[in-house]
Amino acid sequence: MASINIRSVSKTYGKTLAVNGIDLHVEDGAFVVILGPSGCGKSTLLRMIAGLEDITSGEIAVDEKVVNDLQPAKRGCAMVFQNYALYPHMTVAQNIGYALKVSGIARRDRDERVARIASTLGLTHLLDRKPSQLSGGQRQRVAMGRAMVRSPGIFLFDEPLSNLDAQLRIQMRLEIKRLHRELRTTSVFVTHDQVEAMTLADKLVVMNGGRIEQAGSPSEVFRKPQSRFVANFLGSPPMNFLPATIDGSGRAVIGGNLVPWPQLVFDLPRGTRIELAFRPGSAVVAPLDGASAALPFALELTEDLGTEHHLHGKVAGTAVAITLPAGKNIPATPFAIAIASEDMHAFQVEGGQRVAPSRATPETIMKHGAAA
Amino acid sequence: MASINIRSVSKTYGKTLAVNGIDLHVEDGAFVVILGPSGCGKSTLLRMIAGLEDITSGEIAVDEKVVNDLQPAKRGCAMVFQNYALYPHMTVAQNIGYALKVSGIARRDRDERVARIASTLGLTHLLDRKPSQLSGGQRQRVAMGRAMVRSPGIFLFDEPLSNLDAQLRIQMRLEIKRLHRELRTTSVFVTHDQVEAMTLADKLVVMNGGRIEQAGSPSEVFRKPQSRFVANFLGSPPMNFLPATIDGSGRAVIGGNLVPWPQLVFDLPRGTRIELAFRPGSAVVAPLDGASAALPFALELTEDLGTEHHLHGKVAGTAVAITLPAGKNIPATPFAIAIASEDMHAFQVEGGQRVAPSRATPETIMKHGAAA
Amino acid sequence: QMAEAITEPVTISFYNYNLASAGIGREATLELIAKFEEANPNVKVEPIGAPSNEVLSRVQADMVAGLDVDVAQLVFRDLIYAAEELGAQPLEDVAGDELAKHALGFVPAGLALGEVDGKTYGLAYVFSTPVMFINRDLFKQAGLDPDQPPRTWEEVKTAGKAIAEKTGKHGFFPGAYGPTDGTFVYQSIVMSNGGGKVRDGNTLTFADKDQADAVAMLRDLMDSGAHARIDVGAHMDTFQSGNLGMFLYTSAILNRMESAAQGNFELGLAPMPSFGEKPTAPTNSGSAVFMFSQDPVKQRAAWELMKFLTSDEAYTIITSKIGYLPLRPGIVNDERYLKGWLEQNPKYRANLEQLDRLTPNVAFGGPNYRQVENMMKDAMTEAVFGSGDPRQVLKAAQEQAQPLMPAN
Amino acid sequence: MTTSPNTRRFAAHLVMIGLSALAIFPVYWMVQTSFRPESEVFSTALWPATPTLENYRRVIEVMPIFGILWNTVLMAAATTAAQVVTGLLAAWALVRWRFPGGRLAHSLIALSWLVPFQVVMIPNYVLATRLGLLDTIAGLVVPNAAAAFAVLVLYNAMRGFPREVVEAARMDGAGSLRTLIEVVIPNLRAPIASVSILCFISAWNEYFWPLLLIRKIENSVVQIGLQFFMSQEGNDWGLLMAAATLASLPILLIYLVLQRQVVESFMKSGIR
Amino acid sequence: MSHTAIATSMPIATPRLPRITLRAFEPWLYLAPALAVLIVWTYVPLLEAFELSFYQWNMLPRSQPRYVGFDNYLNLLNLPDMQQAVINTVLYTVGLLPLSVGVPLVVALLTAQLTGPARNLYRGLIFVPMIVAPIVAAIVWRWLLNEDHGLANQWLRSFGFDTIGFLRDPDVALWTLVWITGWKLIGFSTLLFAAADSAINPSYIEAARMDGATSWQIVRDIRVPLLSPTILLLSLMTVLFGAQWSFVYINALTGGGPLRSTTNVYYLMWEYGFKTMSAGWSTAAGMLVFLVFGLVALVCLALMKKLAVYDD
Ligand SMILES: Nc1ncnc2c1ncn2[C@@H]1O[C@H](COP(=O)(O)OP(=O)(O)OP(=O)(O)O)[C@@H](O)[C@H]1O
Ligand SMILES: Nc1ncnc2c1ncn2[C@@H]1O[C@H](COP(=O)(O)OP(=O)(O)OP(=O)(O)O)[C@@H](O)[C@H]1O
Ligand SMILES: [Mg+2]
Ligand SMILES: [Mg+2]
Repeated sequence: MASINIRSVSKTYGKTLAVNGIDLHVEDGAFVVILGPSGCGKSTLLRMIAGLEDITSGEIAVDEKVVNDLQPAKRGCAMVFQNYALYPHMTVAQNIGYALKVSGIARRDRDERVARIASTLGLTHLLDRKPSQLSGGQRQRVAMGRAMVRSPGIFLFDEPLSNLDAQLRIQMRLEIKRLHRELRTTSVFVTHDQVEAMTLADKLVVMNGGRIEQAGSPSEVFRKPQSRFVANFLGSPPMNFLPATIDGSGRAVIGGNLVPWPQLVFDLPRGTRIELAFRPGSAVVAPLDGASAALPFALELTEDLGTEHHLHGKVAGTAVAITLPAGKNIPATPFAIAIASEDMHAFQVEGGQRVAPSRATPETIMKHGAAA
Repeated sequence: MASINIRSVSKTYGKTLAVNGIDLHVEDGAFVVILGPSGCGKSTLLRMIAGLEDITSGEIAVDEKVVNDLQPAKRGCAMVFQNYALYPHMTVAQNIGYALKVSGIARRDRDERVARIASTLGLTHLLDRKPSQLSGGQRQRVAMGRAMVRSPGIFLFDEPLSNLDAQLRIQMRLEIKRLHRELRTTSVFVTHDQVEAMTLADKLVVMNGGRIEQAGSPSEVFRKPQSRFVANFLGSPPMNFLPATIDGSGRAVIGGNLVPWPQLVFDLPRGTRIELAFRPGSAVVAPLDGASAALPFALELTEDLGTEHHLHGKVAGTAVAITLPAGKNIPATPFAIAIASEDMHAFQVEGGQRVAPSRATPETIMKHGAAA
Repeated sequence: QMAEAITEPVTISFYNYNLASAGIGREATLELIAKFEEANPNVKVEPIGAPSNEVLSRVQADMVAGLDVDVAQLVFRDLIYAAEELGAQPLEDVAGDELAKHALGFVPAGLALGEVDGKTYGLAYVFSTPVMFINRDLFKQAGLDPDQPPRTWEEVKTAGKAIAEKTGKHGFFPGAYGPTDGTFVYQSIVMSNGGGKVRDGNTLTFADKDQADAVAMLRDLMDSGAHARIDVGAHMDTFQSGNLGMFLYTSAILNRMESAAQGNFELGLAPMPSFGEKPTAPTNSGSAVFMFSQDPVKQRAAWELMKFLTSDEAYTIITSKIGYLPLRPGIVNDERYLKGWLEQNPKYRANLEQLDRLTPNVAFGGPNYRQVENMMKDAMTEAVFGSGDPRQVLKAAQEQAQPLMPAN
Repeated sequence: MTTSPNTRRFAAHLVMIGLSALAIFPVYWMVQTSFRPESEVFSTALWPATPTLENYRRVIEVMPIFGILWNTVLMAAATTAAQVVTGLLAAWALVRWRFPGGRLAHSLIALSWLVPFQVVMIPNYVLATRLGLLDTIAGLVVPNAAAAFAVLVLYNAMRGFPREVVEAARMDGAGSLRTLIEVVIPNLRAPIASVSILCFISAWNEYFWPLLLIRKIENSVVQIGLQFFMSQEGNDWGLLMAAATLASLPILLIYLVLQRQVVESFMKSGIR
Repeated sequence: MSHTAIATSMPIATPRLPRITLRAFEPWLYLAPALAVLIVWTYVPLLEAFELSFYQWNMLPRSQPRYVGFDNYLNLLNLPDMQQAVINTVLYTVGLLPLSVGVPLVVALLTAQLTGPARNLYRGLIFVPMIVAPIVAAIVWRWLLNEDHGLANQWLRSFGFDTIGFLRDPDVALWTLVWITGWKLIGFSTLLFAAADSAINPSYIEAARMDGATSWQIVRDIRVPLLSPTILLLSLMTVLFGAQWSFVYINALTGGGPLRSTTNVYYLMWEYGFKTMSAGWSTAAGMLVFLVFGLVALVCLALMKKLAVYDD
């Protein structure tokens, strides 16, 4: 186990700035997930930690020792690749044992350690197969085994589950979590799947365009996204964004006349354009009675997912999706939706930063009516 | 638009029986989704409908006309492939227009129709690009356009969304649904993603090992799975299965002594082994007070997905996952879970068929205690 | 001046093209070398075989590479180059009187064959002259008398036409064109028409009147149908397969023609045809041996080898086994040497007759001599096979090639 | 347009039978001529009237043909091995690293393909002589120990090899040479086989360089051996064909035995 | 699991500078064998050749090189046959393309629809010419094509046609050589095409079938365009090496004749340059060939990048 310190690390490929001044501390034994859209520099960052890619500027330290110029194998990292990158011509046992063979460990010792790892991962009966004779999940496990065999201080994962089907993905996700619990090896896990990110991370790092957008515990990132990007990126279906404008008293006005959250006051100049955002699951159905706190919802399409319904429609001309638990009946149209003000996020259109409203004085609330 | 009738169709590759006597009726204008695990014969069935694969036995009729020996293009089907199979050397316009060109339609007409399709799909500004210059979603749309251009009676989709990332997937799913709404073209859609299947299907067909396990409306299949396979396959996290044995009075006994649903009586011989199953979302937290209707839950691992929590643990030695809405606090261990008897499914271990319990007489209920 | 005698064992290299192909030429050459080594126990000969069109490059390459080249068998076209550029030793300087003594008994033109500017650089070794091979069966089929083969070009024309018309086979073909030939057949024909040569000093003269007329004559044969129009690279095959009536080519192939004819057709032999009453000028093909050694002892060894190779004994082997002409005509009627063999091979007499009129092959000088020769031969071929005026073609080529000759 | 698949298949068979016949007929002709006695050499019958082994007897008699074949096998095998090894190493350098000068090296290797052999022939001869390689098999191999063709093909094959697998080996601590030998090469069998076959064929058929370098018939290779039956003074057809048959036979036999593997290795090699 | 193994296997960091230089050096170590061979045996001679091409010299130590400027080049370019040779070179290339690209493409596409052993058998047989030594091929073909005793003409005669002077007739000889050259190549190209064809993703063809394309249309619109990288590669090779490939046969069979009809640049260079004893001529010829074909290669490569469709 080891800690990782990433200090102002950048990476350029020719003219492309793939990673742009990242600072990140990974504590000993932590499980850090790096989440971000395709091309945001996740893999590049991971590969710089691994030593597979030169660092253009900045430095990376493992256990406070700068490793910028150290060979990959000397950094005490092991890596699990997206497509597993198993050696196609070697058996499972040889795949797992290769690192040991390279480091000159005697055959007997090697076999023993491979057998131990294989039994941990339930691969014992597959040891003589070639990767091509394995299923996706089995390959994934072999890749894990290969990473584990040298008892590295750091595990690096580059989207290791993205080639698996849904069920296997859940299963392997749990397995990785279980293994981390047991081994407590510092892990950095790259993914663009937010469920994976949420469920695996001790610390979630959201990247975009080579930079870190937000880092924190998964629930913190999920519940308090610091930018529109993070807000939009986490959650499925994604958050709904309603364009709004600040009026003279600091309230957000939607579609010209709707002021659904009169109690929230933004400390922004009049006319500033912001977006109000809420998660599909935060909306509750409300009668369409013109109460200002409810937003009229024009239903267009319903999806039944078995466990819940997704309702797609429009609010003040903007496409909005809401989810309802499977038990509830879909209300007869037309209806409105209401969102608690705690569940409401706001972002500036310009720059996309989160803006926190202050609560209006009680009198104001009285004037406009009580919150749901 | 056309109807499809599949009668006792089988397909063997050498000795592999890929499709094993399938009967299926697809109504005019319906959207049928074929769902199943990898290798179950979905693609093979679809390709037989398309005419890309010979039919070993049985017959396929389109609009009551047997098409077994008809060339693919003569069957009035259009197909969207998993990797889109866009012709890499043609522009978007040429890709879409190729079918028209082949059928000898004059250039002017062709261009016009291509332009129309392109505008429907929002591809107008991309018409001169090559597929390699398109993003995943754009490629998907071009593939759709290519399928639409001949106004076929039937659309066939072979996992058309599986190469897209999560957000794009949702978006394209909605687009396909919208298009189907507009065009009402009979569609057969193959996938192994159950969310896609649930949300798109008018009729959901679950396949396994070359056979149809169950066909029906999505909610019917989801809520009343006819076999353990279907039950396990639909839903994420998947259903939980608790091994149980029938006791002398037809009740299911779990772990030797738990009888959580005393009011359900199975018409099965004593000692029959069954599995009781429930969805993770159907469980509610109950105090661990020894009431027979609640199952003691040994929590092992919690996953916070933001919108909900997944709790993984053990019930009577069997791994079980339950989901709790994000709002609820995770109870302090130890606790129990309770599942309403309506949410409970039962399957025979032997063969995996669904078994329906009869409700016990009121006296019996009295004797054992009330249901939750 | 070379050493007087060889007292220590010495090894000399001998570049030879007869060694480069299987068969009698190689066997006879190896026999000669063995006999020489037997007679000169202190001299060891290291034979190096290279095909005849490669042997000069090999010699040059080895010189560039710093290897010792002692004796080399080179074709006559390379004579001047060998003397002027490669540094062949003038034998008069090296061997002094011994040369003249050794030359006694040579055919009159013998030493002259290897002379450049009055000095002997190459000692004529194996050589032959053009003779006319005759397919007697075709003659008979065409109603001609094979015992009266054509003696003049006029007669060749008549006979050739007769064969072509009556038998549907080909009449006459000279091995004067194409990739496998030197220019000696061509030069023979040209010089037979009044003695004009292809060059005069460093001035090219192959387009002069007599010379051009000779070529025009061939063209006339061609136009009349007497001259075959065949693949010039396969003329020997055509004759061997019995499809050609008259074939003018080196006597060195006599052996091969004989064995090919066996069981297929009857082979005849005649001297090369003449222009009317003008005497023919049979030109030598084949090679001379050159000495390149610098070291006096090696020079002596080389000289001994060269002497041996051109001795009575050697020519007996060379003529009877390989079929080349004997440079020493005396041995022909000598019981100890060739008399017996000639009685068994009377055909060979046609070849011997030409020895008296032997005319040296004309080589070109200067660094670009090969290019000049190429141009000349291409022009001649085009003059015969092409459709343009032969004289014009030759003239144009001569003008093109002249600048490549050394300045006078 | 309306031809059924069966008619088309039939037509394909017809065309292919014709082309195959055209492809092998000259080889057949060579072989059958080698069985003709001299008097029959120019007959156009499809099979000799009186087949004889005389030509073979003579070839073996006048030339150490088996020694020569052995030399050729040795030379071709060594050349192939050298070209494949240098090719693998160079290709690996170009695939594994991006480094200043890499593109230059790549172009230098590719361009060398265009240098006519005749330009470098004499300097090479001089050098070979200085190095004592004259008249040796080694002399035939050394100057041909690297071939642009081999490097380029192997480069392309390696580029198609998943980068992650190579990186996995790096993570496992394998050095670059070890990675090449233990990870990359075992997975490049098909392209290596294809390249080897082509290198072997071209080495086997090499003519100009041995012609210059080899002096003694015992040290010779088959292509030069063939020259032995050709001269200004006519060709010995029967012997030549017998020798040519003997010269082609080993490689032809190897090919016939391995034909399927050869074809397959090409199909899998990704030489495209 | 113990972590001591890792801890102990982590070495003390070695000083920074030497490691960097060593690493920068590493690829060169791998390139060294190939580059050394090529530099020693190709490029050094080539540079020497470049210098020599401005001299008149026969390389013998006893004679002095004489500087002649561009004379050697001019002499070569002014050769009487140069124009013909250039035209012929183009003809060879044009003539070879159908054999090195066209026929193999057709054969590969035809055999693709055959299955089982027949396909491999055909592909195998058609490869045989590739392994026949060029000199043997030349001899046997000369024989088969001879007007008097050749089988081809005998067959022509027996079917009542006129004989053809395959190597004798100036109008035909070049095409005969083209055929012999191409005959050796068909099998190789066929294998390459077959390999490329089998690598085409079948879903393109299925998509075209769904679009209603006939098999001919699929060939024309889908398979051939997708084979364009191979087509272009083989065309490039033909353009660059066609002259060299045919050289052996010109040299062995016609010597550029009849009437210069079969000479090409490469042969002409050989005839007047390499074969002669003058280092100036031969090196100038070599430089000319190298430079001209080098330029052609660059142009072709640029063209290829533009035209080829890569499916990735
Ligand atoms: N070898 C390279 N050469 C040039 N650019 C590169 C290279 N590798 C990555 N890039 C660029 O760097 C940026 C970041 O790439 P990176 O692979 O780190 O993204 P990622 O976040 O891992 O994406 P994905 O989710 O698709 O794997 C991208 O714009 C990419 O195009
Ligand atoms: N061309 C073929 N030759 C032999 N077997 C085949 C072929 N195509 C499919 N199969 C076999 O037929 C069975 C069904 O394959 P099919 O492609 O229909 O599965 P699928 O349900 O589409 O799977 P996936 O979700 O992986 O696409 C599999 O066992 C497969 O191995
Ligand atoms: Mg990545
Ligand atoms: Mg499929």
